[in-house]
Amino acid sequence: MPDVSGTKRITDVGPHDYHDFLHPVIKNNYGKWKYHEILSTAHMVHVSETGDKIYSVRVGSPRLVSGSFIKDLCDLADKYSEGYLRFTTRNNVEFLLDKEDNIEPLMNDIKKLNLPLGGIGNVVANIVHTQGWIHCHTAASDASGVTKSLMDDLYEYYIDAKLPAKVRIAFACCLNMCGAVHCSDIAVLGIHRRPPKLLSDKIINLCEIPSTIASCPTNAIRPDTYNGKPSVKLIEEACVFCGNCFTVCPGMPISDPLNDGVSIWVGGKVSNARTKPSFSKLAVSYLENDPPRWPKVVEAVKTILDAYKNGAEKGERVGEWIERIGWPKFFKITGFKFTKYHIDDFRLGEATMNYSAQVRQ
Amino acid sequence: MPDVSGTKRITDVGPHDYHDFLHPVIKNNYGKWKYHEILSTAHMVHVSETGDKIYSVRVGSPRLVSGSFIKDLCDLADKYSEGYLRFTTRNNVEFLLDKEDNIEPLMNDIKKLNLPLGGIGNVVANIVHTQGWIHCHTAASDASGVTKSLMDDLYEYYIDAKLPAKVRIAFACCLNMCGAVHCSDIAVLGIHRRPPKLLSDKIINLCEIPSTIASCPTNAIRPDTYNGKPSVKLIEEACVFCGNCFTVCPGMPISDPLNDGVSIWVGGKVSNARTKPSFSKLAVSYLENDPPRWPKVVEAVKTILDAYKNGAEKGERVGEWIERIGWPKFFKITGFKFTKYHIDDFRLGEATMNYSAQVRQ
Amino acid sequence: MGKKYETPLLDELKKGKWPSFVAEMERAAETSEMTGDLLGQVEQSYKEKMGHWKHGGMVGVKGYGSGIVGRFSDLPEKYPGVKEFHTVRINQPSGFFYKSDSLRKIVDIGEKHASSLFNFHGSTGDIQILGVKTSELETIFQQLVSFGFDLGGSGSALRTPSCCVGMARCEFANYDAMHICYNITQAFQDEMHRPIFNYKFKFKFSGCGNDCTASIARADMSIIGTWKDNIRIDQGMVKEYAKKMNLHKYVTSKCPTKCMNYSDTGLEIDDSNCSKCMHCINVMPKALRPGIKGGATILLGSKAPMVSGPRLSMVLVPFYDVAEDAKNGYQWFKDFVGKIWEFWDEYGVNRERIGELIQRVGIGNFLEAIGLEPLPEMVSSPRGNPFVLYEDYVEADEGQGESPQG
Amino acid sequence: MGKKYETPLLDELKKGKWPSFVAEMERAAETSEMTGDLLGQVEQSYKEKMGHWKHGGMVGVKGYGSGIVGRFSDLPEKYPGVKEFHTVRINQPSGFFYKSDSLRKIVDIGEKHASSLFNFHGSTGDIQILGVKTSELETIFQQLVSFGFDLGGSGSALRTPSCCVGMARCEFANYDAMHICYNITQAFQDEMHRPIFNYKFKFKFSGCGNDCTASIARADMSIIGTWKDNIRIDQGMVKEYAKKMNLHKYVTSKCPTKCMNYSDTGLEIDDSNCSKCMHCINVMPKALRPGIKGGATILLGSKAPMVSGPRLSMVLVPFYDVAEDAKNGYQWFKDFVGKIWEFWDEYGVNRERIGELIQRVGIGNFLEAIGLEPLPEMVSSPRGNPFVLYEDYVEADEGQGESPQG
Ligand code: SRM
Ligand code: SRM
Ligand code: SRM
Ligand code: SRM
Ligand code: SF4
Ligand code: SF4
Ligand code: SF4
Ligand code: SF4
Ligand code: SF4
Ligand code: SF4
Ligand code: SF4
Ligand code: SF4
Repeated sequence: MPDVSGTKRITDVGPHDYHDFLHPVIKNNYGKWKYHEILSTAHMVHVSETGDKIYSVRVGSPRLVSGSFIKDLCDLADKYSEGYLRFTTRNNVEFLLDKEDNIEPLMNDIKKLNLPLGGIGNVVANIVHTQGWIHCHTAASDASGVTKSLMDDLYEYYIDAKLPAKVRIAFACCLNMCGAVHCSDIAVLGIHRRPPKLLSDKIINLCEIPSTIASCPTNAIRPDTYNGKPSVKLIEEACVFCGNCFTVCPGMPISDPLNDGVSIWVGGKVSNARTKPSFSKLAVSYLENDPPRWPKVVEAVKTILDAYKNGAEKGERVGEWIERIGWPKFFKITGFKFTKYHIDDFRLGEATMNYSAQVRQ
Repeated sequence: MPDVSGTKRITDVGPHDYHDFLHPVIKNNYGKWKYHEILSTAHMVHVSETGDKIYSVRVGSPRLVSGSFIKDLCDLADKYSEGYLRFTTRNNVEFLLDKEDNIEPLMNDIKKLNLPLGGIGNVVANIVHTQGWIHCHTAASDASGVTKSLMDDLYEYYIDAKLPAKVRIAFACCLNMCGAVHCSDIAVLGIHRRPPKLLSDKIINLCEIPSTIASCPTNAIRPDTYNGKPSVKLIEEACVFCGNCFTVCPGMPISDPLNDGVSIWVGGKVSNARTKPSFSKLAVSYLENDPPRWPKVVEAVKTILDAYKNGAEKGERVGEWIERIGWPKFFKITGFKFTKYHIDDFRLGEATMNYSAQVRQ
Repeated sequence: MGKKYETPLLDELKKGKWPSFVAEMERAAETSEMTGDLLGQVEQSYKEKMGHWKHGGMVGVKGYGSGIVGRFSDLPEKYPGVKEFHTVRINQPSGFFYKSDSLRKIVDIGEKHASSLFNFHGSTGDIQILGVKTSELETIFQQLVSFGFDLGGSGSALRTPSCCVGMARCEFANYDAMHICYNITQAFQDEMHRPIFNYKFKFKFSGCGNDCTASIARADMSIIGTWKDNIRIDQGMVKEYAKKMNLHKYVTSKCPTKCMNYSDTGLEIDDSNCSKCMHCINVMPKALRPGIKGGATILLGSKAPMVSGPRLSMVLVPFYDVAEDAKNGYQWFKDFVGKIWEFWDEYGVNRERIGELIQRVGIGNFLEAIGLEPLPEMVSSPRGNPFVLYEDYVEADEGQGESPQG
Repeated sequence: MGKKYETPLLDELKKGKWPSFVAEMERAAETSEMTGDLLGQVEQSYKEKMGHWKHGGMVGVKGYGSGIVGRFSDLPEKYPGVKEFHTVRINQPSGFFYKSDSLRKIVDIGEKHASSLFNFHGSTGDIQILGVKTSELETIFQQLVSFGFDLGGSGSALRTPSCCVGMARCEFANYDAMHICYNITQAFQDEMHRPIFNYKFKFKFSGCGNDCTASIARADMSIIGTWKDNIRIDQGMVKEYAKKMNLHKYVTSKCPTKCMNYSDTGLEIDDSNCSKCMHCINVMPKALRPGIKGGATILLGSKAPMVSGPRLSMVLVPFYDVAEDAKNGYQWFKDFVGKIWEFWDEYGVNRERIGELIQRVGIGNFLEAIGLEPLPEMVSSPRGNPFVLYEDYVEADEGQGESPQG
């Protein structure tokens, strides 16, 4: 327990107690909620066993925001929800109101701030993304830029519920996948495609050789010596460009503007509803970085979304839809090329082959 | 092409041309069959687009038979089906009749021979089995004995269609699995449970050391020397008792009466109907050999069959039924113990874990 | 010849309703002394709970490296009749069809020159004559050939191909499984009789997805019937079935692709989404039939567990137009198999089945080597991990620029 | 402070309807010169298509090994404001709930002592203040603590736990996710702030199978709500839903265990077969509710792809009675986690996540070590290969008998 007497530097107080941040209606009805109703893509009501109601108004955010942005939100909260608000796990903002009458004025004020109202129900949810060139050293692409380009184009899908089910898009700027890219309906992933450089002077001085060797998923890094000191060599043909060696060893930079770019993944999900959680699967193996607006990435995502919108049945997530129509048809209608890169040859890859004569002809 | 002129020893004539063995009705309606109707578990009719009909009368066989047995069949074929008959892929006998009137007399004669009439439709199909102690050197159990004990007990299920769907049982006397044990509704598998002995004198003289080492699925066999000659040593803790080393090297016998026995597997299937083909899964990890009638094995199979019969819906194969009710319930209703042996820790084992919160409580 | 040994344990297996192999052995023992000794040895196995056969042993007939499985007792003094007790594997006719005269001839051979014991059939498909002495092999072989039978496969060779009853007696057959099986077996006599492969190789031909030869589980190459066009529907008969059963519960809701719909207006199938699983046709064989543009899916790689675990075959060629190729003596198929065997020959190691090899070298590389395009039909889903081995990258004029990370 | 650099590329990203991070950076640049330089560096990245941050760098506040992510520009001369541009991770409150006064205080800190740029929130859950110089760290930390906020995790430590909105605003919550998340975070402050693990360890708490924290994909331990008793059905409301939609098509036929049946007499559920997937409840929230005996399933091991491919969490404890354990300060849970960490500590290697370790040593061994019974709930199906490592065998009095194979 931290010593808070003042004689000692205070540490380990832990997160702020959330009870201080709960709207009175929420406090009183904690654990008693009975049902909810989605009133629009921007607001819903939760009704308690006690009859109490709480309205949530949802607003989109770019996540990377200025202090002024947060203060704008605080002003609105003070005006309409007694200062109470929350963020969602996908970085939307939610105002929590007990007075139905406050909803419209709040929404009007939000519109004045040019913030998007939406994100509830069968929409393209806010994109979960990462740092990119803004802040991370291993980024193969920018995060905020791709996200912004996508959301500008998918705006109508955020504010209106036009889709068969909710579509979760995620972006990660490298294979570390700080966004939940590996289990998203649609995912955009920054990738390298050229083996790391070996800066041997750095390697021998800055890198722990055994960890560097162990960091490689394909065992492409082998022990070697350089100037009489332990170093590493690279089997280039085995490198899958993951960048993990660079994470461990600054002497192996992998960024390369000519070859970096993104790949696109589809059909993952996290929820246990109906079908089990599943990984996103490779759709487009490479698209070059074309900042500032990554038009090819936007087009590819749009292609998937359009095909999904036209083809899926109500309630079907992207992956469920593809499983129903079959992957061959998915590639056919999107026009994406199926290549040998799409065949999983890693660890459990064997488990993904078609071991059946169930084939659409 | 073989030289059949007589000046040279005739070889490579290949299998007998099947055309010589086709009933005239079959010849005339080859590829023209329109539908079939199952008339009883022992006979069915196939109707051609031409209106022709062929009746098949099915008879069970132990597969390991005497010449007299086959001659009995020939006599019946001569009497009722112009000499034409066939065997099925599961070793049943089928008489092919064009005259409906011949069916009853044929069946009566079959009954006189004490042969079982049945095997068509939702029955326990004839057990596919292997050689066992009758003829194979690596057998961990007998094949014909277990099969006979089972079929005696399951007789009613062969002659009557009492099950939700067809149940295919297979037996293999060792992990080579010469029966299709790995994809059967219920499978009985002969197993060893003690590491092979190392008869070093034999090993150095009779065995090719690299193949012996390569034969081990778990890398338990390591190079060694014995009397100055290349030999092998064994990491006993890594041995999974597969016997593959013995197949390659006579110096590593693995049979051990005290520890040999069988394991029981369920829920595999081969057909692509509805669900994809799938492996049989471990149900009972070990039952000792108790010849001549293996009562515990019979009981365990009976337990599965009873549970299946009571629980499955019409048309559900064993594996489909278990998937619907869940494996926890399968273990509960059968009383079989789920142990760590049931958790797959081999090659693609990771792919079989429950990566979801879908859990029956 | 009477009973040579007391066999109290085996005698127990003469009881019960299912035909008894012990009774069969005793019947065989009437014409073969060898089988009398077999009874004795097996009784001893039952007592001791272990087998009494020695490890392997190479035997064969002249010019053949396969077709015979050598077997020697480890108690030859005690049971001299089973000192040598080999198996002769005889290539069965397509579809396991016989006429009694041929069968009698085979039986005669087994009775005169062997133990009078047979397997109808072995798991791979052969007729097996059990209990043959080395000295009898050539005689048996000569006699078999004389009436048009030949040995099957064994060892590191092509194994006896087999097929389902197919078009001979099954309305579901999408291609002529018996014909191609016969043709291919004839074409590959050398590969079957003279083991030069890394290990065994099996073909099994099934006329439809029901896969009555279990090919997908136990053939290195599984050829399974399918069709390209629409399921033929007799709506009148569908209505008849609907009177007797809940079509929704037992038919449409079990369709793996959910491409069927049954309503008052009849049964509708979105054939473009049908994966030819056979289920609906199985349940209503009088109402539904596969399309008329039949062919087969070719799958590769299934096998028993050794060494790296059991395998099922995986899709390699989604649609093979068998009838078209038949016009040309199945030349495409033979060339295709040839390419695969070449690859196996070049890259496989001793005792490595084709399925294991492909997994070891990577499917992409295998496809490239045999000249097949990667297709989504080959996978149940594309890769889920990002470790992609992109094969080439762009190089700038590197002398000029800065190194990326400076 | 005006615009320091021309940023034509970034300017493009001020267009469009979605709120622009570039606009936000410009707003932040109004109060922070650092952010002006950030705009310049990022514009250069956009031009060159690559980042300009150096590799890593250790920085932190006294007594803490984590909570700060060090970041240094590789163009410090050109953009001096981003020479040091660290991130302070602040542990968010359970459920991401705030009152405006606290938020304003956090914003003040970021505006006065950093770049005025924030992430609300980071992927793990923290509030992130971006652009902090080493010299400002202690001040920021002291101020945060003064109003009851603390740093989150980073490095080889427990990472900031997070949870869904749960009982605070969701009728589906089966246990009090916010409470246990808070309690556990408080209890493990030391593990979070002083990295002594092999690698990172994450907890995520979701109140039901919808898993709104995506815990099954990105938490080493995923705690997902479930229930033991029956789904509560309001048959009247079910009928209402039935008027508006095809319950068969959209509800019962999508139930993964097919344990529902809807007919004129109402909706029936075989709850013993229900796997608590949430689907039916999601679709008819006014008619169906989870049971009242709530709790959680505990799953283990998910993570991003490095090194052996992406992982989802797998079931370890089918039912954890959270409410019962809450009475005792979650002592069972803490002990349980302790056992897992002990095992990880003993057997794990550097940079090995728990999921990878378990797979490496074998699940059976792991279960034995932490004292859990193997359960069929843990697997989607039992093993399909016969390579079973039976752990002991019977030994006869071997001096006496013959060796088995003579
Ligand atoms: C606010 C939030 C929880 C929080 O603590 O912040 C939340 C809130 C609700 N979720 Fe969620 N979910 C939230 C993230 C998630 C996530 C996580 C994610 O997206 O990263 C998932 C898993 C996603 C996945 O499967 O890939 C998630 C899967 C669901 C599902 C299952 C959907 C499905 O059919 O697969 C439901 C049920 C439904 O929508 O019918 C659900 C239902 C709900 C309900 C209706 C629950 C309720 O009764 O209050 C809430 C409103 C739904 C809506 O937004 O349409 N929530 N929900 C999160 C809002 C994120 C956002 O701003 O968009
Ligand atoms: C005669 C035989 C083919 C042959 O060339 O010998 C055969 C014949 C028929 N099979 Fe088969 N199947 C035969 C072995 C198989 C096998 C292989 C095996 O068992 O080792 C399978 C795959 C088994 C598996 O999935 O594990 C097989 C899976 C089927 C199925 C799919 C069943 C399912 O729902 O999964 C059908 C369709 C059906 O029964 O509705 C089928 C249907 C049929 C039909 C109805 C086809 C027809 O129209 O003629 C035939 C009679 C069925 C019956 O016996 O009830 N046949 N059938 C084989 C008889 C074996 C026996 O003596 O018992
Ligand atoms: C006779 C037969 C079993 C039977 O009772 O029917 C049989 C018997 C033997 N098999 Fe088999 N296999 C027989 C079909 C199979 C099948 C099933 C099939 O072909 O459809 C399989 C599983 C499918 C496969 O090929 O993987 C099979 C997988 C094996 C294996 C494991 C191969 C592998 O790659 O894992 C071995 C081990 C080996 O090759 O060394 C094996 C080895 C053997 C040997 C040769 C063991 C030996 O080294 O002596 C057995 C000779 C026994 C004997 O006493 O004659 N047998 N064997 C079957 C052949 C009869 C025939 O020609 O018709
Ligand atoms: C800030 C954040 C991304 C974001 O924009 O939100 C982030 C940023 C970094 N992550 Fe992450 N990770 C962040 C959440 C995640 C998540 C998602 C999650 O926690 O739910 C994951 C996937 C789940 C997982 O843990 O596996 C994630 C998987 C990784 C990995 C891969 C770990 C692995 O075992 O495969 C690394 C590599 C490493 O640890 O060296 C990594 C490493 C990094 C580093 C520290 C890279 C580095 O060495 O500098 C990044 C620092 C970037 C920066 O500029 O600050 N980050 N990282 C997230 C943390 C904010 C927060 O505390 O709230
Ligand atoms: S995904 Fe990679 S580049 Fe992006 S923030 Fe995470 S570690 Fe950095
Ligand atoms: S980038 Fe990845 S695959 Fe390539 S050498 Fe480095 S660690 Fe290995
Ligand atoms: S399963 Fe094993 S013991 Fe039985 S016949 Fe085949 S190789 Fe011999
Ligand atoms: S029995 Fe199998 S696992 Fe054991 S040593 Fe021999 S080959 Fe290896
Ligand atoms: S596989 Fe198909 S075609 Fe062949 S016998 Fe079976 S059902 Fe008929
Ligand atoms: S054959 Fe199978 S996939 Fe095709 S319609 Fe019938 S049930 Fe559906
Ligand atoms: S996980 Fe379940 S309890 Fe938590 S917010 Fe989502 S729906 Fe509600
Ligand atoms: S919660 Fe899921 S499994 Fe349970 S009844 Fe509803 S749909 Fe079926």
